[in-house]
Amino acid sequence: MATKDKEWISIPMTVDVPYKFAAGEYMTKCLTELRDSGRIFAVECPKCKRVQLPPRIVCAECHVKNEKWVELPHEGTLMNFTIMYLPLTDPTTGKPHEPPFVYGSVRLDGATSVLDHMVEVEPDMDKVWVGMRCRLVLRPKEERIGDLSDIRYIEPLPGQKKPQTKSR
Amino acid sequence: MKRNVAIIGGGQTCHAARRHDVDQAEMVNEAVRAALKDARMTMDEIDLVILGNMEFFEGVHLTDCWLVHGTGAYGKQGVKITTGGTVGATAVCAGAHHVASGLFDKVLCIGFEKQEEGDTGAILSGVANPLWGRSMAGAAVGYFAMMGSSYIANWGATEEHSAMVAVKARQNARKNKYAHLKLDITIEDALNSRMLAWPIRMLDMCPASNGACAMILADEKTAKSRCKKPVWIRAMDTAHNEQFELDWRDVKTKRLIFSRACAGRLYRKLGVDDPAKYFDVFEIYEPATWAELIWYEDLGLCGPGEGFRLIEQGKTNIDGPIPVNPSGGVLSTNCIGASAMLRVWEAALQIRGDAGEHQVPRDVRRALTTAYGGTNWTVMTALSKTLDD
Amino acid sequence: MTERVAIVGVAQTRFAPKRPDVNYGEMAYEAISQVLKDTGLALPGDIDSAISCSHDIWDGQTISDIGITDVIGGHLRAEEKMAMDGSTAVFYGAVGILSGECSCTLIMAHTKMSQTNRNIVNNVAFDPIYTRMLGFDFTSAAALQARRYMYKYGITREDAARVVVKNLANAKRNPCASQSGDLTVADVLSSPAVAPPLHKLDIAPDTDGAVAMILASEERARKITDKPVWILGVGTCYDAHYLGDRDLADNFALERAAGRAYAMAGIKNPRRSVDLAEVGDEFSYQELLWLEGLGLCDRGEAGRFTASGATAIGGKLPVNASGGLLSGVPTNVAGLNRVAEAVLQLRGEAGERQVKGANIVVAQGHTGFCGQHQCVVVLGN
Amino acid sequence: MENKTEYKPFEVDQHLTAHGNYWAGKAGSRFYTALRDRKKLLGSPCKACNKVFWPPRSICTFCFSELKDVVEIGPLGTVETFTLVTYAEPIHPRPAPFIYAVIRLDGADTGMAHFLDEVEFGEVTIGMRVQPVFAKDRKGNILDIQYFKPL
Repeated sequence: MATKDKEWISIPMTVDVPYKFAAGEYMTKCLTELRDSGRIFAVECPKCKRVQLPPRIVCAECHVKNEKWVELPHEGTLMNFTIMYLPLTDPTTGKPHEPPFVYGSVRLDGATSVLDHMVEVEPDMDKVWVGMRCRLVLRPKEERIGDLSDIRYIEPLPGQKKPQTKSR
Repeated sequence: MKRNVAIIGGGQTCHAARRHDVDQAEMVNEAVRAALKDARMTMDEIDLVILGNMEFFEGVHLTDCWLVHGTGAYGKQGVKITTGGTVGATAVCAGAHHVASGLFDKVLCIGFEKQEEGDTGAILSGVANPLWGRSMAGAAVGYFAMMGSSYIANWGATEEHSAMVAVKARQNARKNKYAHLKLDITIEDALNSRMLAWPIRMLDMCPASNGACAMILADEKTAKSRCKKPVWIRAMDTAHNEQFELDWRDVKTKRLIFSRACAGRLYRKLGVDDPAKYFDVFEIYEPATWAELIWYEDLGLCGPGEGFRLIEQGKTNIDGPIPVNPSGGVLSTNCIGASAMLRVWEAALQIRGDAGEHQVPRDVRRALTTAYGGTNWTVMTALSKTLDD
Repeated sequence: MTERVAIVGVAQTRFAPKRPDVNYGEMAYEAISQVLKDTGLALPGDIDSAISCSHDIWDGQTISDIGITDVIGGHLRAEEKMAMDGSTAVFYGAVGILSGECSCTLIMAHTKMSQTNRNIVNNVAFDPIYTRMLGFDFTSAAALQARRYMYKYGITREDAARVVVKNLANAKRNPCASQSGDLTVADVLSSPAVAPPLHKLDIAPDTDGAVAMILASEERARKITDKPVWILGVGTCYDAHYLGDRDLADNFALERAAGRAYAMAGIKNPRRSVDLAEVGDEFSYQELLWLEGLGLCDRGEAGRFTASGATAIGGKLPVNASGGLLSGVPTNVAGLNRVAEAVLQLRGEAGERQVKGANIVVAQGHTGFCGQHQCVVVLGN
Repeated sequence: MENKTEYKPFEVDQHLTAHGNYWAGKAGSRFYTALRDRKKLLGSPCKACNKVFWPPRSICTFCFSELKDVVEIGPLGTVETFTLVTYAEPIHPRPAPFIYAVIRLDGADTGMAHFLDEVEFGEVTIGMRVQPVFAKDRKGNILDIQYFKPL
């Protein structure tokens, strides 16, 4: 280990690599529709019928090509959540999301997959629960760029109360 | 496997948050020399070198080509493997394949990470798909948080149970001279540590460590003639998991998930009915406390929803009936590229009876190790003291 | 080898300067689905392990095999990634089958060079303490190697240019090639200087593409195909890292890797045994240098050997009948494609670029600048 | 596909930016402190190989011996190979065109890759004798040598 009289030299260096990522056939439709029409498209496996979001070329379980598109509604059910106490920085914008905030996992009606996103609700365990009905809130069309962040957040449907029995 | 494969030596660095005194090659070399010394072998005798490391974590491309002086690979055959957090175990698995193939008799496997040199935050955000989730990245702790919250909601465990895991890991680490976080903490300390994402607190997570591990694998003839205490690799299995689906976070999922699929196959290969009885010690890859409880269940050490009872009853303590991570585990030391190899090496030390202060107080004949990485992948390795075990 | 390992199927995507229509997983699936179709094998079930070759930094994703788990059949099964040239996946795939742990392995290498900047990516392969800050990349390093090789052995730019002329003419016969043409030595010499002695046409272009391949044990292979291609020998070797650590004109690592592969294949005199070589001509002079390292001609003789026409299709020892990397094959995919081309030749399926009487083919791939890690695969039918 | 709409391939520009900090270690720290503080160049002698290596290292690449000593090498050296970089990249610390060379310092058996300047590219030859030009403000990295120039 280091001795006191010895100076250890370090060399700071930044690696900055530019990319132009191609979304590919499936994500191109998904992101273009999200941006232009605000519609959410998933794919359904011809074999196991799992409705997969984001859409992808192959059902990993069946190893068959996905060819059927399914439009998903903007409403769904909160399947899981956490209260984040760490600032979450969007690396594509550099803007932080100030903690604490609720971060959750929603299953849009008809989907097999879940979608993780911010939940626009007070970070209070009594105000959020598994099974809560919610909906996606999109950015206005002119602000959308074709990214998951075009969904601004998930918000609870109005008029719900946390069930008294312990949520599952 | 066509030939039996034994671990005939190994070594590791003293893992730490800071290693300003060494460059990457010097750090790797410490582990390599320790392994050679342990195996009473010189570098000249090694036929092939396998390096496991995540290139992006230190911001170095083709690490294996740079570090040839540290690894001793110059002039030798060799390959580099990168499979995320599992890579250390994958390197051992690849090493076993090379020996079993009959083409190589003595193979050096190395795993390392010098996390302080890289930009862990930037690199972890790069794990997310660039078009689906990278803009939200930084939420990796959110994955484990949701795993924990699912565990609490479904099984009725409390934060105290995860705190027990946090304490066990760090107290075990105090007995392991190579471990990074040797903390004399209590359950209260764990429960009072900073909340990161409910229910994950600071002490529920693994640290960022610098360190290396190296192991030498050999065929049966070499092992028996050269090594007093060879440890045999009896079975290996790998299961990856699809890119976008997160079923594994839901403890009640009915779908077959990576960990259960992998354990099921491994047990079938060995004819294991009751893993808690079959194996004498477990070294598992638990990046977060809740993951350890879920491993208990996925490995079949107890029934679904009973994992937290095992820790509550002290069954997985060093001196318990099902010792898990006597080394202190990943919660105490996480040099990513080495972490999964450290599980295998620590299990081998237990079988040899060479684990020192953290030696399990019983005759250890069989051990099981797991790895964890990527979008929920694992590599499992089963070791034994003799070929009859 | 007491047991034999066969290659039972290969598939290549079309190689193109840019594939904006697919992400890397979809591009990989083009090759994977084709090789499954050709062999009649299915995922899951028929394949028991998968190996991919790519690099996080090229893919722009940390742990980038995440993006191919689904398409390569890795869900709940084994998938191992080698961050090296694709030739090493053949080496490791063969080892896995010989170990008895696998009987049928799917191998795939992919890279989209168009999505980033090769010089920035490759700069990160230089050690961060002594060299990286100076701004080196693989082209400037290769230029240092080229000049040293030319100086030491009297090789000329014309000698290297003949490699380009030959390979781009061969590429006209290869429907997968990204570029081809009827060039003259003068065209190559007068192309813009990039890092002298390397000019634009001396350098393999940026290319997108993927190659997939299936390896099987002898027992499985017999059931899958009546045209198995056998892996007769494999060998690898690491060289030193720092540019000044070795005489860049020397072939230490390749000579060792080739010696190991030939010994395993039982080849005593490669010049007599080898019918065709597919080598990693990432830069024109490298085809010459590697030919010498493979023992296919004397040190310093590769220029004259090429000028004599010996390495043309129909020559004494055709080299890169496919057009090689100079016709456009992505980095990392390069070595796997050398093996794939060897397989097509040995099966007699190389179409217009078929070399008559090809029974033993040597394929060479390298990782890192100036060939730091070398891998040699000897194949036969 | 049910929906036959043709979509223009969707592409996104992103960067992966990672700020690293590399520790030079035992051999490297000695090299850089000597370069920064005393403008001296050090190499590692290997007794088993009977050679002196640049860059200095703690392990002999060629025979795996542990190397603990350092010796002064250079500052004069000989060009072993060279090239002219004609293109510009953000990774370059100086504007193109510039010359790279591998220079074997006197007393060393391996070469140092660095810049060559104060000479026309057409005049550079293998075997040319060169000397380092040290930076005035030295920070403990390889750019403490600005470049080499002909004697």
